Amino acid sequence: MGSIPNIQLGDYIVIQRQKYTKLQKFGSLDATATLGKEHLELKSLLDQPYGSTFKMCVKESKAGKRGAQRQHTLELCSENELRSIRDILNISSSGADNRDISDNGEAQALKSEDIEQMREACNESSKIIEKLVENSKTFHTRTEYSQDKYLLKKEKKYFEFVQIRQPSIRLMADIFHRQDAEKVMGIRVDTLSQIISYSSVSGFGSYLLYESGTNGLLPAAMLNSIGADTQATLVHMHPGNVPQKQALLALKLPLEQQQRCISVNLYSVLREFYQGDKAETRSDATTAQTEAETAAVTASEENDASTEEQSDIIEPNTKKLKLDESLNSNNKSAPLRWQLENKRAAALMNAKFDSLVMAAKEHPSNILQALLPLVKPSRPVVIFSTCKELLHETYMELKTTGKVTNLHVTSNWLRTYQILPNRTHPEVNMSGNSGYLLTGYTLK
Amino acid sequence: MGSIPNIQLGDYIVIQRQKYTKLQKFGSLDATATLGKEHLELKSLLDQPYGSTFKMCVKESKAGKRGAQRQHTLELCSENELRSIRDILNISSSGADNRDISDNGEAQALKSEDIEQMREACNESSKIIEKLVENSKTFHTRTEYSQDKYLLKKEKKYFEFVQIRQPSIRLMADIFHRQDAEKVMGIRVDTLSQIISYSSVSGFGSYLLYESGTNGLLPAAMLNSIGADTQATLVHMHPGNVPQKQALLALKLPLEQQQRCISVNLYSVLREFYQGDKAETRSDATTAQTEAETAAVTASEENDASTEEQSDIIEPNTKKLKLDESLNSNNKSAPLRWQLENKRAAALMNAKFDSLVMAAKEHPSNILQALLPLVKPSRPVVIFSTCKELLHETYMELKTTGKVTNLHVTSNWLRTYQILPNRTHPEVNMSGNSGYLLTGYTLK
Amino acid sequence: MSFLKPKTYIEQGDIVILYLSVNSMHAIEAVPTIVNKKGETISHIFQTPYGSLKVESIIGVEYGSRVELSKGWAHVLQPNPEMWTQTLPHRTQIIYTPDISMILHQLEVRPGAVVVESGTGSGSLSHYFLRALKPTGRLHTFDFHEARADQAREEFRRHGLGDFVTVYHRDVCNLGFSSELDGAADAVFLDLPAPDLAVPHAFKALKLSGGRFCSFSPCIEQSQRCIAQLTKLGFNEICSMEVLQQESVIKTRSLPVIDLEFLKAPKSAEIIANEDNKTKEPKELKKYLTSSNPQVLPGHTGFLTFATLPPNIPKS
Amino acid sequence: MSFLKPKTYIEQGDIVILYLSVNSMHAIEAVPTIVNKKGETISHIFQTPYGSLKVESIIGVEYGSRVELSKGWAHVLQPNPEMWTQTLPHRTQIIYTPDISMILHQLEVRPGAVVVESGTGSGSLSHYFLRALKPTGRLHTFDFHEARADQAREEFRRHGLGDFVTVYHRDVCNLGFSSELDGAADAVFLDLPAPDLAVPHAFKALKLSGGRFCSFSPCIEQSQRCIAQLTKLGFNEICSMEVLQQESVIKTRSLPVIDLEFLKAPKSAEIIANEDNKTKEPKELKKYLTSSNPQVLPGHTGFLTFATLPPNIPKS
Repeated sequence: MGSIPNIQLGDYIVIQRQKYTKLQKFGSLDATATLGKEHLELKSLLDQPYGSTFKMCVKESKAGKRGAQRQHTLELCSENELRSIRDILNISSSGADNRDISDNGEAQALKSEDIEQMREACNESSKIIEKLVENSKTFHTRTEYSQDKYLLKKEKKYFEFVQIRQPSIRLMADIFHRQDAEKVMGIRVDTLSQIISYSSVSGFGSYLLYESGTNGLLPAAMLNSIGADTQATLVHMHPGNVPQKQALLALKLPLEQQQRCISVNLYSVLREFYQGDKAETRSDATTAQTEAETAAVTASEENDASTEEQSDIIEPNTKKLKLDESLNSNNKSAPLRWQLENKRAAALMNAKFDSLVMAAKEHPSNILQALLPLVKPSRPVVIFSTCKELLHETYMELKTTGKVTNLHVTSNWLRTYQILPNRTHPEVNMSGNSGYLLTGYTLK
Repeated sequence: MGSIPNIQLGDYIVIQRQKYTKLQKFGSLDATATLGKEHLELKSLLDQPYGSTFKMCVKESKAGKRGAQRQHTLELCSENELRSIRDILNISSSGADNRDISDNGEAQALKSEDIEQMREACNESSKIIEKLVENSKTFHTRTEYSQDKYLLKKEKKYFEFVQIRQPSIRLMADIFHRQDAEKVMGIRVDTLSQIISYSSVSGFGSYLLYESGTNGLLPAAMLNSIGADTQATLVHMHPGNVPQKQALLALKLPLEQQQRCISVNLYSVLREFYQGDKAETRSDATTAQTEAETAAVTASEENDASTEEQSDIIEPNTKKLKLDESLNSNNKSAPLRWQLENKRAAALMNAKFDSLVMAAKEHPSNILQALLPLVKPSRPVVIFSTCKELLHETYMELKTTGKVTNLHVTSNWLRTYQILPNRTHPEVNMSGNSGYLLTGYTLK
Repeated sequence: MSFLKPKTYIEQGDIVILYLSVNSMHAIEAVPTIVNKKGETISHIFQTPYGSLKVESIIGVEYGSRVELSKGWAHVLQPNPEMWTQTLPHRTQIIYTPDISMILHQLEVRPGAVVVESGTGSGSLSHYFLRALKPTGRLHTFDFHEARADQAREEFRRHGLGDFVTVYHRDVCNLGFSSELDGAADAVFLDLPAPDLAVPHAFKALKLSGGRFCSFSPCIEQSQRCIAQLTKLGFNEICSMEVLQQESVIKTRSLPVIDLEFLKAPKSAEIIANEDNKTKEPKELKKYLTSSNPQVLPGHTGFLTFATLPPNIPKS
Repeated sequence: MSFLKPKTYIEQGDIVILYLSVNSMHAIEAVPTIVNKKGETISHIFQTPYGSLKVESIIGVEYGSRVELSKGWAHVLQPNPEMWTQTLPHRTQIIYTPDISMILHQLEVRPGAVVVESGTGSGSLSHYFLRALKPTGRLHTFDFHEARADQAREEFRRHGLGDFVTVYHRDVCNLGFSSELDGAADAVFLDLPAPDLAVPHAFKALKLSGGRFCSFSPCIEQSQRCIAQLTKLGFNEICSMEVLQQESVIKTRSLPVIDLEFLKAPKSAEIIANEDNKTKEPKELKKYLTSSNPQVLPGHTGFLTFATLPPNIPKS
């Protein structure tokens, strides 16, 4: 923390344009990113510090079905260009209300073709906005509020700067939830933050996570809280073929920290844990197709990430290991990587965990029954579900057994505010679902 | 509307002291009202206009188990006395923050005995507050915010004015919900207001209500919306012995309006409706103990109002009618009042209703099945329940039958705000349950 | 005329709600012909995603009936203020049923009440006021936008509500409500960018016997200034609130339940043989009746500020 | 020492949570004797509604165990910041887990982070910061109230957290954070009556490579002034929010289901005869697993305002 790292090949980067953010892999110098109709060539990012702002410069424009598709290069920005659009335009005269405005669609004197032409000709978006303002018959008679709404609408369309930021849990939680909340099981920022709190995950201890698919966000958030150069470990169980790891990889954590996250298939590791060498003997003795693969293929139905994404998110050193594995697997006696990971996980399972976090698409009850005995007494249990009815049943079951105390089922309201002079109010729309958390502490 | 009526014997009145309000019957000149430890003699209210403020004057003080029980007379207030406590005290100097205050319980130099003595001696509460302020070591070093909290606490204890107001649906909905939400089935003000909207109840039409006990609030609110000197009618079905009518009586509506609310027992009126003369013949033919009474007695288990309250809330003209009835019942052939009401209701049931409102403690499903055929097509159905699980089932049933369209299940957040200079924020506590509404429109 | 009272059959000139689905409702006028842009009188045909409706065919039909469209069907419902707020032509931002219900309740509007409203806007709230106060009360509604006032007046007439309402074109912040209304109102409602400017006029319009006041504002600063003005003029029972309605999304969901017990025992050779074919890990689906919030909820509509003008406050 | 890391057995000097029920948890110090008000050393006995606990008896016991009280039993749990916020001695208003969790997330606190906090208050939030940043980060926490600062410093030491925190007694609004902290912080948190006065000091304390800022304020005007100041100094990503946690009350309820069908048919003489004895209207009870909100919910705790100081903003 402190010094600003430079953007490197292989990094995941966050591209920010106005308030829009996107996670992107900077895989090669030829890589491009797509923002709506704009394609950005990323090569000029190389070795620039994170946090830098770049100007999108039109390189070519192809007619597409729905308007022009534009290719852009990116150019590191000067300080001057960073000043806000409002400063440049210096708008001041506002009408007191909107009484004289009739909304007949003729308020803007510029035709859309004109605007599009301007768009091609001008290299500074602020100029375009200035022209639009000049040509709007109603702009100066509108109230400041409408002016702002108007500017915002225009800015959004024409603003052409992007900032490149280093991925963090905070930025990724926002991006994932906004782009497709289902891919992170609907875990909203407030809920994610509370999972971290209630699970007590920190730089000391051994933690157990079961999740059926959050694009890597949940293991990444826990490993982030475990920290670099600490002793803590995370066993990350998943039902799928390959663990979803995008968020984990995007964090670019030190190798020693990455290795303290042990990702294992739920079925496979439980068999390892219950049956140990027996299981292995059997699997050695029978077909070379391992049970883990069988389990993985079936369970992967649960897995939302597409195959393409999955191949994308395999980290370089994993690839290398895979290669090693396939070499090894010719040499039939050496254990495969997943077997080694299962053994590491089983050792931690035998020593028991300092907390259990579950985010299951399945009914949590049976999974909890299998994992709860692996948790030490006086330790937190945190179960997330989007379906409160399932948590209610699980709550009642736990209450009956008496193995977990201080049981609570909670959800949240997250209300964001617009705070502007004379225009302060809660945002007009709010997210409806935080998901639900069932929390408690194990007893001896 | 317009001229201010005077307080009369037999009226229900709303007594307001600071922000506390209470519904009280002014049944006789000897009537007293109890506010905490204070007993107020009401006789001086007679013939004073509603909205007047009265001073509580200590008449005698009896030692009780938990401090003194005080008897007060009420004295009509002068304009001067009405000025706010803050104006009188004119407090201005505030500390910037609370840094120098240590909360060791010794900030108030006056002992509680002193305060109690003062309370007996002084006849103006503002004097007491003034003394308390003088003797508080920390008061002037506290921030304005704490000062307000302090004053509020003191004011609450010592303020001695009461205002007498005329009961309205708005005031009663507040009182009932605050005092015992269960007695109005947890129907909160926002939900009550929406029941009125969604049911379309107004000065035209014929309305059907089933409720299993809201102290009369729901029929009163509907009859209030039906209005005086209109044509509309309300059939009010209840499962109990006697309908809960307190709120209805408190409104003191004109007789013609009161008579357009026909309160009938659910079982008894349905039998009348289905079987008509047959039922009657039978009941005539068998024992004199009528089936309505049987039904009523059993169903009254649902009825929360105590017997005492019930006798209290029987309106004078009902009592007279009861007398007539008992005279009539000697003369075996004349129908009883409840039989006449059943016949009036059955006639309206045959003509069908312009909307149906239900607020049931029972599962709404079977009751809805019995009442839905009594509603015309293209008319609203509004079902209230505190238990959303019941409404979900009912929703699914209605969706399956296709008899009701535009189905919605809704609930509300009601957030109140403190808006004060530099101290604006939502209130720290909010009511958790609005209850749930299932709404839709009947189809042909 | 379909807003006056409950009615059974569709008459010519009625506004009718054509109900296609929860998200598709349309207010149409039950007239056999309309005049097109070229000034020609043509048959009134209403287009829907389920095909067209010859509007003439619904005249005389019972409300609540199913009507056939060329590629499907719909229901015809009698409009009321709730459906009207969902289908009316928006001339301004409008207020919706949850806020409106609270406004009517807090303003204690009932038949016979005299209500003053500013601005009229799209007439969404006005329709509610009119339902609540007719047939014996009166609504006085003001808008500073002349075209809007004219449109509203015409609309109320066509809806059968003209007898209970007066529509004014007037800038009430500067000019106040007309002096004929001094001391005439039981309740005053403001939806204005600067409600504080109109509070003294509301004060004058309310009856000497007192009355209720409401202001609806999107921003907290408007409420703050409004309350300062109300306090100054002696209003009491001042309180501000928000009402946020949440819909429950109810559905039956099939959710996976997995079994892990079998992992405790070694597989028998038999099972292993089967597994090589296509056995899956044990998993079943169980049905649940579930409810959840929609993805996006209304987070804010406006602050409702209510106040009481006590009786006998001297007005000058 | 029980806050440093997960541990298995209660050692002398540990803070232990005596868990009686959801609404009754107590933090007690596992020491065999205490000094009473008269200065005498006496056996440490803790009184509960279920009888007394001889505290000496729990030393050496495994966390999570059940312990016997003279008239019942309880469980002993290892404390963590969540339990601590529910049991700590309140010296000030405190912030609770839902807000705190959002603060930690938005401030991106993780092991190694350097965090500046003002005021320390009762140390509720400080315990969370310390859990998140130890063992490689550092918390600098400020309070203008000397006794509170001293108490907090002593508490952190006894909790085994002394190595990761510096507690300052200082009025940061007027004096700023000490100059040794210039450019040292990854994140700054303010819970002050006038946060805008401390924003310039937060600006100085944050690293040149940028950092995150949070202010917690009960009133909207504090947030408004804070944001004005943040904007002036070049902070971006400014956003304000509230987090309100709702608990679900889950229980099995028996609800009445009534039958009305029987009313359609005349009673047979037989049934009538029975009824005269004691037959009731048909009614059965059905069990439902229900959830509801508690009667009273937290309606407001405070406004959380977050902002980013971008990298390389010149500091003077």
